[in-house]
Amino acid sequence: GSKEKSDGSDKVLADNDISVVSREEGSGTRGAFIELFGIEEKNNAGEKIDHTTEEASITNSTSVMMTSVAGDTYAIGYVSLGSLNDTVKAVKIDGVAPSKETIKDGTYKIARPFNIATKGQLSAVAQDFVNYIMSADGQKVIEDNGYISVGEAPAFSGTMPKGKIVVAGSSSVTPVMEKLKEAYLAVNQNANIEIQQSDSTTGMTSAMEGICDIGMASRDLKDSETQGGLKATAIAMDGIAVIVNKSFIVDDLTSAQVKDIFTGKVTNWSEVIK
Amino acid sequence: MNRFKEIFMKCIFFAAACTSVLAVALICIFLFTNGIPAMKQIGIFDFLLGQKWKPSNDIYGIFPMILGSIYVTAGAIAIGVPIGLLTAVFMARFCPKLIYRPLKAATELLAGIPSIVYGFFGLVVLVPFVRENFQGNGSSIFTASILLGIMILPTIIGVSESAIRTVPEQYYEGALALGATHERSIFWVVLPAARSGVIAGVVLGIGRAIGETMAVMMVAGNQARMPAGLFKGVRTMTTNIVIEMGYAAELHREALIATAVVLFVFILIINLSVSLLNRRNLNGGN
Amino acid sequence: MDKIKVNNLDLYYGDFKALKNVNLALPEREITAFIGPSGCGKSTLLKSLNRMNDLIEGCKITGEVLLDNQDVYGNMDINLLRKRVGMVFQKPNPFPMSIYDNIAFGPRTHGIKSKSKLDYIVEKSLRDAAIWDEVKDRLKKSALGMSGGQQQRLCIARALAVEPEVLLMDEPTSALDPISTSKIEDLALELKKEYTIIMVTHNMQQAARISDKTAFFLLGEVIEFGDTETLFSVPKEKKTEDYITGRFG
Amino acid sequence: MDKIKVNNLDLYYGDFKALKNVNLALPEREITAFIGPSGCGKSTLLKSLNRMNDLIEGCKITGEVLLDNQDVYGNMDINLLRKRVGMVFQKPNPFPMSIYDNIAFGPRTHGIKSKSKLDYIVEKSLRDAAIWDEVKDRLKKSALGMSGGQQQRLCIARALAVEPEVLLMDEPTSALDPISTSKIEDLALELKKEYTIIMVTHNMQQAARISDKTAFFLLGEVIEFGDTETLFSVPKEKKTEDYITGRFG
Amino acid sequence: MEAIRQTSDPINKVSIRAKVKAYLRNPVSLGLFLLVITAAVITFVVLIFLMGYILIKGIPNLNPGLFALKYNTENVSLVPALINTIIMTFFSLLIAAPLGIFSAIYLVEYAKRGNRFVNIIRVTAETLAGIPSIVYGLFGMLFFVTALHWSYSILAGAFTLAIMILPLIMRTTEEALKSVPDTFREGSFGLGAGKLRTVFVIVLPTAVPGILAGVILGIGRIVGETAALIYTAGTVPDIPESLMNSGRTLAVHMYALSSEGLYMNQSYATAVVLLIIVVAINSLSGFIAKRIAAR
Ligand SMILES: Nc1ncnc2c1ncn2[C@@H]1O[C@H](COP(=O)(O)OP(=O)(O)OP(=O)(O)O)[C@@H](O)[C@H]1O
Ligand SMILES: Nc1ncnc2c1ncn2[C@@H]1O[C@H](COP(=O)(O)OP(=O)(O)OP(=O)(O)O)[C@@H](O)[C@H]1O
Ligand SMILES: [Mg+2]
Ligand SMILES: [Mg+2]
Ligand SMILES: O=P([O-])([O-])[O-]
Repeated sequence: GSKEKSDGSDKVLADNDISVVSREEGSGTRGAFIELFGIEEKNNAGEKIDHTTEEASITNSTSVMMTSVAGDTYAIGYVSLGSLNDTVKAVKIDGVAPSKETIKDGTYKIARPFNIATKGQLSAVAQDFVNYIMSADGQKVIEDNGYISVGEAPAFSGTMPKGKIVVAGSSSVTPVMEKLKEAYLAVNQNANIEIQQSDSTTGMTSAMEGICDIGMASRDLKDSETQGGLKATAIAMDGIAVIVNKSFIVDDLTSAQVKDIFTGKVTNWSEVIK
Repeated sequence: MNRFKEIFMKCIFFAAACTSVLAVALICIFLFTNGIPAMKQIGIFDFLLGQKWKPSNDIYGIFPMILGSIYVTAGAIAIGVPIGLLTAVFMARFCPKLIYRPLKAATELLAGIPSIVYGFFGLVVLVPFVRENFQGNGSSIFTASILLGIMILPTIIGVSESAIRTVPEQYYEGALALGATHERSIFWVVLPAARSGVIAGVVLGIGRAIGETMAVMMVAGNQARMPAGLFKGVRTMTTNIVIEMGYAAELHREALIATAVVLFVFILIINLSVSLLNRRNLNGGN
Repeated sequence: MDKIKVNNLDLYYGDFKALKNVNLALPEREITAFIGPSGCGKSTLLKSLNRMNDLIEGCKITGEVLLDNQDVYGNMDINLLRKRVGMVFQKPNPFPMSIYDNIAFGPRTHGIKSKSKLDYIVEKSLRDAAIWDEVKDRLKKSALGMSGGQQQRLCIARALAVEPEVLLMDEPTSALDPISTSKIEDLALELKKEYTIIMVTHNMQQAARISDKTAFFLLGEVIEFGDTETLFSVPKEKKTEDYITGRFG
Repeated sequence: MDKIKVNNLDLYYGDFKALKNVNLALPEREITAFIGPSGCGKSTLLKSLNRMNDLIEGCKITGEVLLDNQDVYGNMDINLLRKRVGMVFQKPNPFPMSIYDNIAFGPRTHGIKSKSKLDYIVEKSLRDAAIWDEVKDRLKKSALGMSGGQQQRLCIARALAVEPEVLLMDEPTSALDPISTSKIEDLALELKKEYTIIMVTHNMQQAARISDKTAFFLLGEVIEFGDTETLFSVPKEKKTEDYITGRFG
Repeated sequence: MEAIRQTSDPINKVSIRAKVKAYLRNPVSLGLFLLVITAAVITFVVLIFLMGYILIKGIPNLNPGLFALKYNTENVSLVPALINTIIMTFFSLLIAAPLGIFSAIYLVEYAKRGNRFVNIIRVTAETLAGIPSIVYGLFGMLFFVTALHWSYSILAGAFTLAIMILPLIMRTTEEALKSVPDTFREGSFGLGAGKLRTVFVIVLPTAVPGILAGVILGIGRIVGETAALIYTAGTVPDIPESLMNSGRTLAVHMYALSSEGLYMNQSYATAVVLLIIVVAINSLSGFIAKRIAAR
């Protein structure tokens, strides 16, 4: 159900081409988005086909996504819930607004995991840090920053080991990892944590090559990466919000409408807002 | 002793010259060892001429991106080269002394602004401008060309200006004494005399245009389909690499590096033709 | 009639006064020679006549220069002035282009486009400057590959190609052998039938040989100006006499 | 004794043969003049004597040049050769630095560091080149701001500052006034007591005045070489006679 | 008479009216003049726009927290990044400038003109200049970080950037050297100076302005670079203890702040500081170059 208004100005406003903005192929955000909205479908041969419209503008950065939508009245896109701010407007999907609560209780379905990947035996301090992340304390930090914790866990009881940990990878995971780092350093001053923000693939490669202790990925691991000896752990869930321009009339879309928009089945807002 | 120093330093200079060759060689090896196998696996023709790029389905055709690079680069050249050259001429031979220092500092500053700043500038200023005054949603070949054209200005201005400045004053005086105007003396005598340096500046500028990504990425739309018009989005080879490298793995990643190989060859061809053209011109003049 | 008149001309390079109250009347269709020791301001005065000094930072001129009684520093189009008052520099300065293009540059500047006309002008100018035979087979080659003397003659040819009314020559034969020199001198004598020529020279014999009037400069001042014959035979000033008899300094 | 011997020298610029089988023996402590029309190869031969032609792409030399019976193109250190055989160019070419540094460049190159020694050399060289008085107050100013003649004398001073054994001068006085010229000529006569001087000139009077030997060039060939007096009074060759009497060409 | 001359104005001043008249007589020149002016105006309007954009977005967001000594997610201080930028610029130039200048010296002064080798180097250098920086980044990561075991470090970043700007410095220096008149070289050789002395004392000082143009462009690329550094120098927002430690430059800092859209305002503020730094580094190098040339 889209918002209906009687006066004609909205009709005029609606009679414009939709500027669809999407993420790049391979992006964790896009992967989750197309899967959960059914934009990705299996064909007869059983291969998954991504039906995102070719006309969609592509960006590989959350901030560009938000700036694009914030600057274009007729744009629509999607971002990680943790990054959402008031420059854009998150629409309700099937009447449910995205939030930690709605995701947790399962009414808002669009979410994906944040992973960390490790290879072999971790150093004492790295293991301690991972333990902290997975503990109630760590998960609280995650919740405090707009992400969704992964289940209940006992409180942290650290051994305060000494040493340096290098964490590298996904830029989506980095902000929350920085918060985790600061919280952990508050309980264990002996540790020294270095966070390298790049991208999921570099994080996984670095972990495999031994350049870092912990890799961060906002997507699932590829076969070659698990074969490379990496073990993935989901540390948080991240909701995905569908966003439109703040001044635009739409507040609410059905998942079918989102699918139609992103597959290019409808290209004009007037077809959405009847 | 002196002789030894001479020979020693000559070796140092030679070694330095070889370093750049070495750097090129290393980068080539890196590119080719990673890229060529992927090209083979995909099939050279499918790769170069394929019109579809769907990594999630293992379809890797970069023809749209090749065209995209050509269009955007051509657009950037069409905008940046004339403006850059003319500005260089202005800086070297027209600029009042009083405003020269600030202007010079400003163009040099232009060179140090990070691409992302250009990118956001493009996104916040240019894209809406194009959307409202032309057509489409603003992210387009046209917008990318303008932004890139701006970004290559410092290179072209900086190198060309110093080339123009080094032309001996006597050429200019000689032309003036024949009754030529300031402009004619500069454009018909001084500028041709500075040709080699000016071409170097333009080539480096073009290099910058081809190699630039961050900013283009923000305003070009990046649709991996055949270019559909001046005011439609487009994806270049460089943006293709940057945009997907972060999540790519396996064949996808290699295909991106293979894109870099194609880019490399692409630039090589441009540079070779410029240098051939340059040589032909020189021979004509001699 | 006087083609060029210089009245009360002072010229400063910054604080340095390079010309001091110069007054000269240069007759039409005659050759005037400027002589004087190095650094006395001959080139400077020459350049003031077609305003080439305008290019020099900090150069200040006061006084008056008249060409055909028109104020050169007044309302006159500066480019037209320089077309009318051509110049050959002390150091040969061919453009870094082909010999042909060097000569054709001037005519092209002044609007001549026809190939045949240009060909004609190029050949005539080169012949007049006594260099045609040496370069006729390599007109399309770069002018920078020529010997010093050849370059100088090329520059003379280039100046002739725009058909000026006045020709300023700054030691045009200093780099030339006697034969080319005498060819240039003959040319000057030939040209003076139609043109006014002003020539800086260090060669007193040359001044005596071809000029009608001579001006003798010293430290920025015109010490003596008059008929060449008189000046060389019965100089009025002691300084002039000392200079031309080589007893100077 | 012969300071420099040139045997069977051929020189090509690419395909163009600029010197043809040149044979000369230039005596020590004498002044040899090279005369000949423009483009005949005088500068070219001069440059071959201290290997300045090495810099020119496509220049090929066959034959032999001996300095004190040592092969110049053999094992000799080229920089030492050029220190021993100094050169003043046809076009003055001061470096873009101060007058002082221009002169001091050579001595510094050859290891003189003491300030007082350099001061002494600079002053002496400038005095010898008859330019000291004009520049003594602006030694720290750029050399590029000088008049043509001043620049040329500066270059002569610069060459003298390294105290060469042989001094090659390519029309050193072509840009000079008679007074500076005669000073340079006097200098040359003075220097020849200790140095060997080879001078290209277009001024036949000059050649007659100061040189002991004269070589006459035509189209890359030495037409006649001998005592200056003999060559100017009773030339052996018809061509020489034609040239020196001005009947040539 | 004397008095009149004393007071008379200089006559060699060209009045605007005379200029306009002259232009009207030469339409081609007028056209060219207008083109040049238009281009210059476009360039500077764009510049003002850009700078205005940065300043307007950035200045309101400047706050003391940004200048705290240590970075944390609350203050997102840019001080460490600023120091890293200076370190990175210094070391990249330290590697690239001598290499680039020496290569150019070899190409112009030593190699025979028209030599194959020279042409190969020139074309490859220009080709390198067109390689996207992410490829340099990946290469640097593979070579310096992984193969040489330097890990993410300032050193790996500096070397990667050095390779990246090498072509720029090399080509501009080459052109600058080529434009030094041969008469200077001849004069020097004629005095018995060796090649080395000629190059260092006569040729290089004359070429300084041209070389400086290249170096300044190089500085611009170093300061503005992100992609190549993310994969080599890493993104640690602290002051490194040694060259073997990771550290982010201001541009990387901006990228990191902006990429998830969490700290856009601080990112713009950082851009303002970056502008100032670029001006400072450029003036400093101009100053140094002047000193070298004057020597
Ligand atoms: N651009 C300039 N700036 C400052 N001083 C100058 C400039 N040009 C010439 N001078 C000085 O003005 C004086 C006159 O110079 P000018 O070139 O007219 O001499 P000249 O008589 O032509 O000498 P020469 O015969 O050596 O060419 C000289 O002392 C010279 O140093
Ligand atoms: N670098 C060069 N490349 C090709 N040809 C050259 C070169 N230098 C000189 N020549 C040619 O060689 C011939 C001799 O030149 P050179 O400079 O020795 O003449 P010159 O006798 O010194 O004449 P001038 O008295 O005019 O200086 C000329 O025909 C000239 O064109
Ligand atoms: Mg003069
Ligand atoms: Mg000569
Ligand atoms: O797709 P990302 O959100 O991990 O950048």
